[in-house]
Amino acid sequence: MQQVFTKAMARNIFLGGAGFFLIIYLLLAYDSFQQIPIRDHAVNLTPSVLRGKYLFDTNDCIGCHTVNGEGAYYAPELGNVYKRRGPEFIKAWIHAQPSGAPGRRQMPNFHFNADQLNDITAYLQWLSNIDTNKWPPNIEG
Amino acid sequence: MKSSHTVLLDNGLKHPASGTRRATLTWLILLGLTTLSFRLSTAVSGSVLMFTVLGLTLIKGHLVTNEFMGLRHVRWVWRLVMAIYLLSVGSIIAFAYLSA
Amino acid sequence: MNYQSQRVAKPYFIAALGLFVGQIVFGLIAGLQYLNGTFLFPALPFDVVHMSHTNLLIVWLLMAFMGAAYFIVPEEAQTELYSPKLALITFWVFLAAGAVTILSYLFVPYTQLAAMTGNAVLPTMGRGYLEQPLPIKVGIVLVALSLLFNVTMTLIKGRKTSINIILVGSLWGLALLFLPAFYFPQDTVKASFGWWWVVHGWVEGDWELILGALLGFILIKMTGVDREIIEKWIYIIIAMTLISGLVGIGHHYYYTGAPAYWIWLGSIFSALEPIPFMLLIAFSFKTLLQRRREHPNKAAMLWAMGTPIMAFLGAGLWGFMITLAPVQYYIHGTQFTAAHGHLAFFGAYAMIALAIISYAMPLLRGRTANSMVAQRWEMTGFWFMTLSMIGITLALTGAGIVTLFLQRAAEDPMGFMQVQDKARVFFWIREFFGVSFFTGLLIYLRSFFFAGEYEYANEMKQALSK
Amino acid sequence: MTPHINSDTDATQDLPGDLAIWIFIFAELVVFGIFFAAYAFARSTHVTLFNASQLTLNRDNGFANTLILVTSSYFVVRANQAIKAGHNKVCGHWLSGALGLGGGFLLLKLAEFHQDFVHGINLSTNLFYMFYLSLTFFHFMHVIMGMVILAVVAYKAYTGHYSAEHHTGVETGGSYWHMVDLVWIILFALVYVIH
Repeated sequence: MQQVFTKAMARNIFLGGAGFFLIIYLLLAYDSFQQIPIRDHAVNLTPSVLRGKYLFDTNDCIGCHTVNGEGAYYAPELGNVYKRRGPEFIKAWIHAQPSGAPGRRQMPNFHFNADQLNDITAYLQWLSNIDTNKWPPNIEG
Repeated sequence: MKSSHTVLLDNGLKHPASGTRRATLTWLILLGLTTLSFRLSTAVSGSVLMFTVLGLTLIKGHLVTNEFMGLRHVRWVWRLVMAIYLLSVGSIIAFAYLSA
Repeated sequence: MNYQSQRVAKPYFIAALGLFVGQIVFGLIAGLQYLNGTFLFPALPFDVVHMSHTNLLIVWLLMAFMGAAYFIVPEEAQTELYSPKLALITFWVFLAAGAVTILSYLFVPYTQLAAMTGNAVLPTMGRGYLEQPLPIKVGIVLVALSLLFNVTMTLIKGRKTSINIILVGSLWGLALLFLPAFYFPQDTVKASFGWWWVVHGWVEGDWELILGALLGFILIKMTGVDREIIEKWIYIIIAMTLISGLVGIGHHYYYTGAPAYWIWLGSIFSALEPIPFMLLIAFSFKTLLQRRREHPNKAAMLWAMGTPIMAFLGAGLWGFMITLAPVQYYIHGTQFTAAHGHLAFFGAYAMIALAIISYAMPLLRGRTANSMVAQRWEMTGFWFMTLSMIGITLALTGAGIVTLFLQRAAEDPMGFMQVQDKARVFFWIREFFGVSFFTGLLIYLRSFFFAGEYEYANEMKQALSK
Repeated sequence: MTPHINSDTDATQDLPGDLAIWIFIFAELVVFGIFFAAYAFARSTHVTLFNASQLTLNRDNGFANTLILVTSSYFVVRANQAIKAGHNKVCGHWLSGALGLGGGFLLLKLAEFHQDFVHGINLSTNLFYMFYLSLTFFHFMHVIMGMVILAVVAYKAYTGHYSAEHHTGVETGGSYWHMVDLVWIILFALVYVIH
């Protein structure tokens, strides 16, 4: 039996299996990219949202927070924060950081002006409307 | 390994016709069972349909693995593995349908 | 060591261990910041510590993999490395790039770093593991190209064993899979979808191929078991890795805005992902039992046998625990993921890196194996680090369970920070095991500072006199 | 080389063909098995949706395809018997026949996929179609893979690579093809018939 089960055969199974499932994955990924703009209503990616996203990325927000569960687990989920807190609370909160409360986790002050705060909030609003298959289970994220 | 080929060869040479006849019979039974399942799908429904068709499918699966794949000739462990596979898939499906 | 040019592996291994120390230090700081949020704030905000911790992990593992490639490829190809000089230059470039990256994280605010490095032209920054500024990302590609050129040329002119083909092939895969790091679309869901090509593609795909090649090499060398058998097993194992792992990427797509069918497809295929790790354990122990010689480097054997077990626990078991969609619905983005990440990264990749270092370093220093004293220190370090990592994993799992019951699956869910307060005791346990891990690392490093090599006659005499 | 005389009582042989293909076959069967179980359990929570969507399937097409695959499997058995009797050409003919039937299967299935496409049905239409499309497409890919293997085997048969003594290749390719058939038999019953 050992002689029949050759290394060449094992290699062919590796190459065949890998190629086969790569094709399957690529087809699925193609289909996903057709669906995603509908599920996340990409039409609403306004210039303000995109400016907000740029601020979000270049201040490394996911270095502490999560967005739809992805990022670091040091600070609350932001995918649904717009629905949890509302725009005014968010702006006031970002503006008031850091709290300086002893021992409590601190968020830096990013020195955003009023326009930038609006952009960030617009981005968070856009995030909160993505169809995430009903995740998170509740508003607390 | 060579010896096992010889066995099959001996077998084939001894009764060349019987092997063919057996395969043809299996094939005809498979065609018949498939037609039966297909006809049943409009005739009956519910758990009667589910159990009959599932039963027929398991018989078909047994025929394909035993006769076509040639598990009839091999060590019983492999037949057991295949039988366990077919039975577990069948019973999981039956269980899921009944729990609906 | 049979070829002079294998020597270039040495600086890679030393630098890898140095960066490893750095990674653990940042890990300890991050762990403390979980307990005392004002610790080192605002000088070192959590996100900076966090990205230093994860980036150092990636860099030291890559350092070790590259060192391993420079060590293994010539030996397997039975020829000198194509260009040892290029390998050495590449080393210094890579080390400098790594150092510049970490220093810029520490001393330049992230926004300013983005502005300074042309992020506005081609945005790539602000994603987990891929926080590096654009020039650094380009540098990583160049370093990878230099490595690929060197090892591929060596492979072409030498013997083409399966181990070598898999190793060089997976290094190509590693470089290709880094390219999506430059793809950062404005649509966040698409961006996250593509981000996993790098992260899942590396950690649950390509790196498992590297792991297979390194483990195969070590076992061939140390057990004397027939190469044909070992290489056949490695092929089957990595075949199962890709068969389950390619569509298994779907377990990252459940709740991030990707289509709903990934919930089923991802669950079905990622449920198979522990299989290659089970095969890895079966293969390693089968090989160990069939060994034809007793290699004097017991420490390297310990690392090599520990890897499949810990990889199975971390990647296989802890991964399976969180992979099915209905379960992940409640624990997605909690400390469960961190627990799995810690044990999987350590068990699969840190340990295989330490295994190849343990096997190769004595040879690079002109010994078959280290003296028994040094090996005893090293093996003590092994047990300290491994058990501590299990402790860290259990503590983080505990913190995840708190989140599960108080925040995710609660009738009256508590807010994030309240829940974090309730989980404090687990963060204390994590920090405790973090310190013990660091102790283990120091014990491990101590083993490098013993002179002398393993002397068979001497060891036998001592053993008999007892 | 001890010749065993009576093979009907001699049930101690190894699996026909290359063992590696059997590892692969069992792995594939497990994947499909999990897929079938997932279908069945998904259905149990969406019975009305599944029953309604099932009615839109082209059941005649599925029936015809089952007959086609079963017959092609039979052809492969005949090819095996032919090579064991040393008839390379006959073996090649049976395999070509099986390949032709495989092609017929693909055509019918493509027609079905085309209908779905025309009606705007895709993976995201509903849970039933998600399963129907991914299961049948996954199987479709296996048919293609099986046909590639059969084509290589047929070519080797025509060029005289096999003999009555050495024909592991025919058994290996055949075993994979029977697996593709087996999976379809269960799939047909589960997705097209039982409701």
